Amino acid sequence: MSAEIGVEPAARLQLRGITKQYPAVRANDGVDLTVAPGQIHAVLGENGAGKSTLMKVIYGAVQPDAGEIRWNGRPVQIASPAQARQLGISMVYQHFSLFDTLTAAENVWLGLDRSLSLAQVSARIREVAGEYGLDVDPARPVHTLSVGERQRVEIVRALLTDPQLLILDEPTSVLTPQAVERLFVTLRQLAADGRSILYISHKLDEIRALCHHCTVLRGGRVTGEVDPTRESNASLSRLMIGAEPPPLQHRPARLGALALQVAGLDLPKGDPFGTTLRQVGFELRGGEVLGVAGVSGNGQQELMAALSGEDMRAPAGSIRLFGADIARASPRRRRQLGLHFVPEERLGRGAVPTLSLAHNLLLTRTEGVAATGWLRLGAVERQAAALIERFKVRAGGPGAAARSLSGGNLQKFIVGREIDAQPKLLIVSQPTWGVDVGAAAQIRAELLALRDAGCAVLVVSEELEELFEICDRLVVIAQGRLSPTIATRDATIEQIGLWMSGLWGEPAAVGTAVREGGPGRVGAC
Amino acid sequence: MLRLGMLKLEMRPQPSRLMSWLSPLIALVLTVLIGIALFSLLGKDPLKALQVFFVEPLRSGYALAELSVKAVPLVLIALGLAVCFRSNLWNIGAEGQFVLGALAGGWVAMQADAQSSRGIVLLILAAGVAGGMAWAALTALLRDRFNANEILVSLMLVYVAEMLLSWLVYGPWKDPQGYNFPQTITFLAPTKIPRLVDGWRMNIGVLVALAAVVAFTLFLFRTYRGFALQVGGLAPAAARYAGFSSRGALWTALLVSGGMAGLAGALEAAGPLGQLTPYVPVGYGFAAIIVAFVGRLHPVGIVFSAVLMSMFYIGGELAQSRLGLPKSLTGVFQGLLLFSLLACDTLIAYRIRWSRPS
Amino acid sequence: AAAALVGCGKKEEAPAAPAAAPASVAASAAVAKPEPLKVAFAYVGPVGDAGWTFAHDNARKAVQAEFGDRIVTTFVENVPESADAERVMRDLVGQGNKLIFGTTFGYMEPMLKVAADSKDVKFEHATGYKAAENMRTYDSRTYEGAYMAGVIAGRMTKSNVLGVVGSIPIPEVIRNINSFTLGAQSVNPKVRTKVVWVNKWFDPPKEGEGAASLISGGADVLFQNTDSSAVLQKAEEKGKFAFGWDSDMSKFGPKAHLASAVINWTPYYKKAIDDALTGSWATGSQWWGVKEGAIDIVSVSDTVPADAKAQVEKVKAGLKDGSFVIWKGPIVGQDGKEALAKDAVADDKFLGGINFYVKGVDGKIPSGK
Amino acid sequence: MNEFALLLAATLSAGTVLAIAALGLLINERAGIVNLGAEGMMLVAAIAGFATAVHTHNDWLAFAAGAAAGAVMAAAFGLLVIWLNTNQYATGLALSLFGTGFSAFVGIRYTQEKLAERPHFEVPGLADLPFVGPALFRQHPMVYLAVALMLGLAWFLYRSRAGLVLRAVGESPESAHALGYPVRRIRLAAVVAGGALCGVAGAYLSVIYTPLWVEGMTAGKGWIALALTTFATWRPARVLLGAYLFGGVTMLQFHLQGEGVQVASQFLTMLPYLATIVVLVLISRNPAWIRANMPASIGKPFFPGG
Ligand SMILES: Nc1ncnc2c1ncn2[C@@H]1O[C@H](COP(=O)(O)OP(=O)(O)OP(=O)(O)O)[C@@H](O)[C@H]1O
Ligand SMILES: Nc1ncnc2c1ncn2[C@@H]1O[C@H](COP(=O)(O)OP(=O)(O)OP(=O)(O)O)[C@@H](O)[C@H]1O
Ligand SMILES: [Mg+2]
Ligand SMILES: [Mg+2]
Repeated sequence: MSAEIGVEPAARLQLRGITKQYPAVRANDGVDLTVAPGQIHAVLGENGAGKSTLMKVIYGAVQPDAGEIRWNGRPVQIASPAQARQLGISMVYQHFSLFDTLTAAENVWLGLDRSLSLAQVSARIREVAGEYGLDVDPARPVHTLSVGERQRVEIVRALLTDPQLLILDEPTSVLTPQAVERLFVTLRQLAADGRSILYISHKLDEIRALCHHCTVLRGGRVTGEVDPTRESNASLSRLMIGAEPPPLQHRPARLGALALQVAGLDLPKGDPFGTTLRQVGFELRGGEVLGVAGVSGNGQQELMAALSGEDMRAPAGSIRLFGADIARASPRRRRQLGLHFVPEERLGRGAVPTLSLAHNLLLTRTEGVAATGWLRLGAVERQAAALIERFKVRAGGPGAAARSLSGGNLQKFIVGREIDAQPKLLIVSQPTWGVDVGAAAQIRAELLALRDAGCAVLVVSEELEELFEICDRLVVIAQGRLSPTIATRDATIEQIGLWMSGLWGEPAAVGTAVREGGPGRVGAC
Repeated sequence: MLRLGMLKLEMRPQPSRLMSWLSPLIALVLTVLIGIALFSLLGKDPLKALQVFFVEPLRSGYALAELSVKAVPLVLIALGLAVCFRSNLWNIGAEGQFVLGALAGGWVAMQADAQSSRGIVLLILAAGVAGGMAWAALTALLRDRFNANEILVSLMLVYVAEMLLSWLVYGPWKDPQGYNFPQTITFLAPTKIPRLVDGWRMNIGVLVALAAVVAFTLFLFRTYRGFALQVGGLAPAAARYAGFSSRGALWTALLVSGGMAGLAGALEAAGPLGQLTPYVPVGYGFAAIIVAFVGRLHPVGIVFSAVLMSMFYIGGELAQSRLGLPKSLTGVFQGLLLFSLLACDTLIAYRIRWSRPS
Repeated sequence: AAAALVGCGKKEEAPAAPAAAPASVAASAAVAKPEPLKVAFAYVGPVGDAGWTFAHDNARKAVQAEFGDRIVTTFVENVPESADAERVMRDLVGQGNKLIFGTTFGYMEPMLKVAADSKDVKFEHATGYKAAENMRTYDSRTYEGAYMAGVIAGRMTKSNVLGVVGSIPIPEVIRNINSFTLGAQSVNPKVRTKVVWVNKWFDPPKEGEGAASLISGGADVLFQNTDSSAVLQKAEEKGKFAFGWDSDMSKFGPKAHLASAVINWTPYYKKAIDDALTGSWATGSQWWGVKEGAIDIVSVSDTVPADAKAQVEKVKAGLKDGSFVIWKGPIVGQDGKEALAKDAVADDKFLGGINFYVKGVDGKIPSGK
Repeated sequence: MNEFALLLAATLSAGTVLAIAALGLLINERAGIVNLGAEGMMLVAAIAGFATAVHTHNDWLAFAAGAAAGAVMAAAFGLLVIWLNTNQYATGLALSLFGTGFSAFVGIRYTQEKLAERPHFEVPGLADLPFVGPALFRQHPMVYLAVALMLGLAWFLYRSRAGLVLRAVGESPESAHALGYPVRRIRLAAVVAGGALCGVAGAYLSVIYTPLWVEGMTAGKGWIALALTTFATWRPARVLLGAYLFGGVTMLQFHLQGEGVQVASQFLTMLPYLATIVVLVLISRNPAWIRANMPASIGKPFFPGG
C-alpha cells in the first residue's frame, strides 16, 4: 500500500486512516482520500456521514484521533486553520462564517493571514471579482447582502489566500439553479488553473455534472470511490444509503374548502437585517400542497412568522383562515382554529433544548392541561410516548431532553407533534433540512397522507426537488414579493429558478423589485 | 470539548440529575475548606470558627427563631427572583421593591389607631405587595415600552427608592414627637405582625414563607402558566412559536418578584422594625440574588440556601464578638460560596475526563 | 432565652483591646479579685472611619487601659440600625456584658426592647431621647466645637463664603451648622454659609464631591458634619481651608487643616463605668461639652493668626466656666424672624429640636417646613 | 465664570473614574462578555492601589497594583465564564460580592492610613489661562490619560486589525472560531484588559480622587460604568461623553444644593440615577441603533465544538 503512495507523487492531498471519535459517534473511521491537482473531487454521503468532520480535519479545525495527512507528498500536522491556509488549503464552510455588522472587505481581511492593509484587500477583492466573475462590493456591510452575495464573499475570501486546495461544503444549498450554473463555471475555471477542489453535496445531479471523482462516505467509512460521470442517481444513492428511498405514493388531489386566504399582506421588516413583505397574496385549499420556493433570506422567515402568528403585526384582514380574520391572532388562537406550524429551526424554536420531550409537547398541545391551567404530567407523558411510538422517533423515552435527540429524530417528533394535532392547515418550513434520506422520505410521506386526509399544507423549502416531489402547486418568493402560483406539472426547474431571481414576467413588478432591492438583492449573479 | 491542563470537559448528552443535587453540597464543602484555610491563616481556631458559623446559629429555639427573622425575607424575595431569573429577566432591584413594600405597608400601619382590628395586618401585607409591584412595574414598563435594560433600570431604582424613603422619614412622615429624628411613629400594637412564640421575634412570616414555597413550587412545575414563563427564559424563540407572550412573561415575572419583595418589606417594617427609618434597606434584595442561585432557582432549594445565608450573617456577627473576626468575612464567604457553586454546576452539563495524550 | 447563646469564646480577649492588663496593675489588684465587669460597645460604623466610631473606640481603649483587669471590653462594629441591632444587643447581653453602649441614634428602639427584658444590665444610648429604668442617654455638645471652628473660619475666610458638608439633616447636624455660622458671624458679620447634604454619615467619595462643589461655589473654608476626612483632603487638594471633626485629623491635610473639633468620650465612659462598678449608676440623660472635657478644639494651625487663636481660647474658657453661652438671644432665623429673643437662653429641649437655619445660612433644610 | 470653570474641572475629575472603568468594560463587551463584577474589581483594586501607595509613596506603582488586582479578579471571572461556561450574570454578581467583602476584609488596617501629600498638577503654560486654565489644565494626569485611552481605544477598535478581530469575536464567536481565531483566549484577554482598566479606575478613586480607603467606597460607580457602555452604544467617544455627563450631574446636584435650590436634597441625590434611567430609555428606544452597534454575542456562552 505504501508503495502506492510512492508511485503517485502527483497527489496534492492524501489522507490515510483518518479517525475521529466524538463522544456519541465515530464521525470518521479510517478514511482514505486522495485528491489530484486540478481535480474536482466530490465527497458524497447522507446526513451525519462525516463529510464536514473530514473537511474540518483537513482544514485544521478539528484534530483527528488517528491517521496521516500528506500534503504534496509530505506528511503534515495541520494544527489550525491558519496553518492550513499557509499550506494553501482554504475552506468555505457549510454554515457561513461571516460577521454581519462588518463590511465584505473586513470579512475577507479577517480570513487572510498576510499583512495586507484593508485598502489593499479591497483592491484584491476587485481583482479577483473581475477574474472569476465573483462580483462583490468590498464596502458593503454583510448584513445588507443577499445569501448568494454572501457566498461570493466566502469564496473570494478563500481565493485570496491563493489556495492549491479549495474545500466547498454544500455551497449550493442556498443558491438558485442559475447561480449554481455560474458557480460551476467559476469552479471549472479554478480547476483548469491547476487548483484542486473538494466538493461536498447531497445533490447527485450536481456531482455528476461537475466532479471528476467521487468518494462516498457512510457512517464515517468510505463505501465507494467512483467516477460520477459514469454513475446514475440510483447507483450513487445505493452507495450512499445502501438502498433507494421508497417512491412516494401520489394520489390525485381532492380539493376541499378554501383554507387560507392571504391578500395585500404588507409587513415592514421588524429586524433591521430582515426583509419587508410587499403585497403578498395567495390562496390555499384543503387537500392540496402548495410549495413556496425561493432563495433563503427573501422573506420566507417573515412570511412564516406572519402566518404562524409569531409576528402579529400583519394588517387586519390580510390573512384569513376559513374566512376568519387571523392577521392579528396569537399563535395559540390560530392553533385553536386548526392552523399548525413546523418551524425550520428545531432546537430553540420548535423545541426547548433542555426540556424533556413531554414538556416540549406542551408547547403546542394542550390536551394535558386542565381548564384550570393545571398540568396533568402523567397524561402528557403518555401522549408523548404515543407520539414517539407512532412516528418511530428514536429517543430515550418521553423524559429525554430534546437536545439529546439527533436532528432527524427531533424533526420527526416535531412534525409528528403537529400532524398528530389533526390540523386543518399545516405550514411546514424546510421539512427535511439536514434530515437523512430515510427520515426525509418518512416525513414527506406523512405530509402527503395529511393532504389526502383533506388538510391544506403549505411547504416552504429551498430544495426544488423536494417541492417538485410533493407539491400540487408552486409559488416563488423573492425580495419579499410573491410570484403567481403555478401548477407543479406545468412548471420546470429552469422557470422556477428564473422566478427565484425575482423575474416572473410581470414587467412592472420586476422593475420595482430590482430598484427597491438594490442591485445586490437579486440572488442570481 | 475543552481542555484545562490535563483536565478535559466533555458535554454530557443529558444534564446529570445526580450532579444537580450534589453540586451545591460540593460547593459548600469547598467553601468550608477555604474557610478553614482562611481561619488558620488568621491564627484562629478553625473548629471554633466553624462552630460559630454552623452550630451557634442553630443551638437553641431562640437562635432558630432569630435565624428565621433573617431567613424569611430572603426566602420571600428569592422566590420571586427565581421566577424572574427562570424567565430570563434580570431584576436585580429587589432591594428597591423591598423598600417600597415597607413604605406602603408602613403607611397603612401609620393610619391605624389603638382600636383598629387585627385584620389591619392583612391590609399592611397587601399594601406591601402592591408597593413592591408598583416599583417593579416601573422597570417592566420601561423595558416593555422602550426596551430599556432591566438590570440597570431596576438597580438605579434602588437608589431612588432609598432616597424616597429618606425623604419621607425626614419630611412628611416624620414622627412629630421624634425630636426631628428621621423616623416615623412606632407602629401601634394592632398593626404588629403576630409572633409565633412569646418573647421570640419569629412571626407569621415563617408561615407565609412556607406557604409561598409550596405555592411557587406548584406554580413553576405544575401549572401551564409557570411552564410558559420558563420556556420564555430557556428559549425565547420557542416561546414566541408556542404563542407564550413575552410581554406577559415580562410583566408577570417582574410583578411577582416585585410583589414578593414588597411583601418581605411590609413584614419587616411591621414586624421586627415596628417603624420606618432610613435603615429599612439592609441588603436583603441583593443577598436574595445569591440565595436564589444557590437554591438553584428551585423553591425548596431556596429555603435551604436562605437558611445557610442567614447562618453566614449571624455567624459573622457572632464571630466579631467571639473571635474578633471582622464582619466583612461574611461577604467573602458568600461570594466564595456562589463562585464554587457556579463552578460545580459545570458538572451538571459536563463531565470531567483526564485527557489521554494522543 | 437569650442566655442560650452564652458559651464559647470565654478565653478570647476583646478584639482590639490590649491582650492582658499590664502586670503591675494586675499585681496591685490581686488581693481579692472580683469578676471583671464586662462592657460592650455596639458601633454603627467601622472602627477605622477616622471620625465618629473611631472616637468612640479611642475612648473604649482609654477606659480599658484605665480600669485594667477590672473590666473587659468587647465591640461589634458595623451594626446596622435595622432589625439586626436587636439581635446583636441580645447577644451581647447573653455574652454576660453588664454595661452596654450603643453609639448611634438608630439603636434607640432596639435597645429599649432589650433593656426591658434584661433588667440586670445597664444600657447607655448615645444621641437618643428615650430612656428607661436601666437605660440612660448621653451625648456631647458637639455644637460647641462647631462654634469654635466657626470663629476661626470667620477669621480665615477671604471670600466670606463658608461651606458645610452635612450628613443627614437631623437637629444635631443642623444645630452644628447654625453654631458654626454663629461662631463665624461673631467675628465676621459678612459671612454666609452654603450647605450640601450627602444624606450619608460616611461616604468619603460623596463627601469629597460635595466639598468640591462648595469650592466651585466660592467657599474657601469648609466644615463637615460627616464621619470621614474626605472634606479636609479635598480642601487640601484645592488649596482651601477645612477642619477636622470628631477626632484630630490634622495629618490628613497638613496645609488645609485649621483645627479639629474633637469629641472625647473618655470622661463620660469613665464616669459610666465607674457608676456601674460602684453601684451608683442611675438612669437619666447626660449631655457633656467643653465644661466636662468632652469637647475641645485642638491642633489649631499656625496659619491662624494669634489674635484669632486668642478669640477661640476666650470662647473656650467662657464655655468651661459657664460665663459664655452660645445659644443666647437675639438669634434670628433664616426667614428673618426672631428665633430666640434677646437674652433668652436656649434650654436643652430647644436645642434638641432645632429644625431651622439661622440667618446667614443659604438654602433650605431638606424636608424642613 | 470662575465658578463654572471649577464646576467643569470637578466634573472632569468625577467623570474620569467612570470613564476609565467604562472603557474597560467596553473592551469586555466588545468581545461579547458582560462582567457585572465591575464594582467588586474596582473595590479590590482600590485597596490594592491604596496599600501600594501607602507603602511605596508612588502613585504610579499604585495604579499598576490596582490594574494587576483588577486583572487577576477578571481572569478568575474569565476562566469560569469562558472555560467553564458559567452564567455570565451570576458569575459577575458573585465577583461583585466577593470583591466587596474581600476588599473590606484586607482593607481593615488601611482605614486609618493617609497618603503622602498629594501633589498638585498643572499643565505648564496652560494652567494660568483664564477660565480654561482652572477648568481644564489643573487636573491629575489620569484625567488626560482617560481621554488618551478613549482615543487609543477608538483607533484600536476601528482602525487596527487586532481591534477588528476583537469586534469579530464579539459579533460571532462561532465564525471567528471557524476562521481559526483562538476565541476563548481572545475573550480572556479582553476580560483581563477590561479588569485591569476597572482596576486603574478603582486605584484612581482611592489614591487620587478621594484619597482614602474605606469599605464600599465605590458606592455604585461600577454599576454606573456598566450602564454607560449600553448608553454609549458601545462606542468609546460616547462612553467618555456619558461619563462626563454623569460626573456633571453628580456635581450639579451638589452645586444646586449649595446654591440653596428649594428642592429636598434627597431628590437632588436621586438625579444621577434618574438621569441614567432617562438616557438609557432614550438610547434603547431605537432597536436599530442598538443592533447596529451591540456585539451580537453579548452575554451568550460560546462552546467551541471540535
Ligand atoms: N462537535 C461535535 N461534537 C459531537 N459530535 C459531533 C460534532 N460534530 C459532528 N458530530 C457528529 O459527528 C457525525 C458526523 O457529523 P458531520 O457534520 O461530519 O456530518 P456531515 O456528513 O457533514 O452531515 P451533513 O450532511 O448533515 O452536513 C454526526 O453524527 C454528528 O452528530
Ligand atoms: N433542583 C433543581 N434546580 C433547578 N431546576 C430544577 C430542579 N429540579 C427541577 N428543576 C427543573 O424544573 C422543571 C420541572 O422539574 P420537576 O422535577 O418538578 O418536574 P418533572 O420531573 O418534569 O415532572 P415530574 O416530577 O412529574 O416527573 C424542569 O425543567 C427541571 O429541569
Ligand atoms: Mg456537513
Ligand atoms: Mg420529576
